[in-house]
Amino acid sequence: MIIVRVEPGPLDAAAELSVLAELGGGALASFTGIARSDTNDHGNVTAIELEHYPAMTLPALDALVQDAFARWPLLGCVLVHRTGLVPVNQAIVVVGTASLHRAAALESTAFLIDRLKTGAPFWKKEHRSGGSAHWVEARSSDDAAADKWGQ
Amino acid sequence: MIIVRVEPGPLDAAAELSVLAELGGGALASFTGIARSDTNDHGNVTAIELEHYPAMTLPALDALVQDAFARWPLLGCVLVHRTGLVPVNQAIVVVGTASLHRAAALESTAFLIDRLKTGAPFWKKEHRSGGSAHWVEARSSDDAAADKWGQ
Amino acid sequence: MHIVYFASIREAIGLDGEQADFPENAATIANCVAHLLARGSVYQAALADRSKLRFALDGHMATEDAPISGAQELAIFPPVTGG
Amino acid sequence: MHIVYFASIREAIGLDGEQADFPENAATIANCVAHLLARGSVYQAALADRSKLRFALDGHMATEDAPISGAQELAIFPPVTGG
Repeated sequence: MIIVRVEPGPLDAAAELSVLAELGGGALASFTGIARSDTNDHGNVTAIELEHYPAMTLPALDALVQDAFARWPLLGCVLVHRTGLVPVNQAIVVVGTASLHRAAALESTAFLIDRLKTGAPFWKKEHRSGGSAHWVEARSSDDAAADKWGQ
Repeated sequence: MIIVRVEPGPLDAAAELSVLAELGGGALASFTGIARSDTNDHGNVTAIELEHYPAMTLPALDALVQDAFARWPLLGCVLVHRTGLVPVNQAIVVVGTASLHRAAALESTAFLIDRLKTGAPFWKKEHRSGGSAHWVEARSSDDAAADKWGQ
Repeated sequence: MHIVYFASIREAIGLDGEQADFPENAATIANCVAHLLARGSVYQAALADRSKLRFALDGHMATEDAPISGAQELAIFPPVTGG
Repeated sequence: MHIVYFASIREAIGLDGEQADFPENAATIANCVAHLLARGSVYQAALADRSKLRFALDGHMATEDAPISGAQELAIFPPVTGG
């Protein structure tokens, strides 16, 4: 069971992940990334805008999931990424896997989010309470996290 | 926010984890262990019975959570373990953490379930469709997974 | 000292727990186990595989060589299998 | 060849995408970028920091030295920041 989707509206993490519980696997792992409200000189973050490359996004996410299935014995995978304007405290991305083995579920979930961060065509723009908006800079720590999984 | 509980009744993983979404962290990770129905010469597993050591269980789980907070910058943790008879396809354990950082959430979740498997006083007995019941044997792979986190 | 048993060891001994008064020279968990083995075949069968015995003193995991000094409760059980 | 821009590069160039007919000797992504830079200050500003340019050919991530042979669409964008 593979669910890969781009979601323009609100994302209910628990509902997205619920399908994984019915696959007969003993181990479910998940990661949810949430738009958070940190503060700097430009004010609080009020929303994160997600731009993406529609012609590439689903193929890129699907390739990540296929790679995870090739590396671990998985029974299912859910990978849903929000697009457009995401108010703070709402989910941006939900990743989950089901397996007979807990290490497979935990590791594949970490793999998918690490690789998504550097390999899927999404770009974040922070909207601040002062009215300004700023593109989020990529972090070298994300490259390091993605690289640790090898080829 | 720390929730550590032993639950004699059905365990709703999504409901248990929902509190983690409201802590202002950008990263939530979780693991859910489910009673699964494998088959051998004694028939299908119909339920897993969880025995525990009441005087020790909560202190042991709480010590694991404190250890996780000492190792990673966490905003919250949920650790709920079922006791008694768990029919197949129901959750046995739910672990979740919230952090500003995804590596902290993912690693602490893996740490907690790895250490729980070898350090918390629970014992599983499989009930089979043939009417027999068998204590589950500990696995050396669980010791190895717990040991990889060091002291 | 109070002794409690769990899982397969509880079933093999046929008791959830019992009061045991070990002599003063029973200084470690291993000494206590030796006294239990001296009680006969039920204990000998239940505690036969020493590599599969685990212990806790007053709710803290302990190894066979741990001193029991002052502990109120000794727990004897097989390797845990929760999660 | 169709070119598409995303995020800060899209905003700096002021276009979502455009049709570009590069000469036959523009064999790699780097050659195409050189032709875009030759168009003047808007492109030079948008594409100034080469270390922060990323590319895709027909929806697959590619590096600057990749041959464009036959590709329909070149995408130019900053490092991705999803998830």
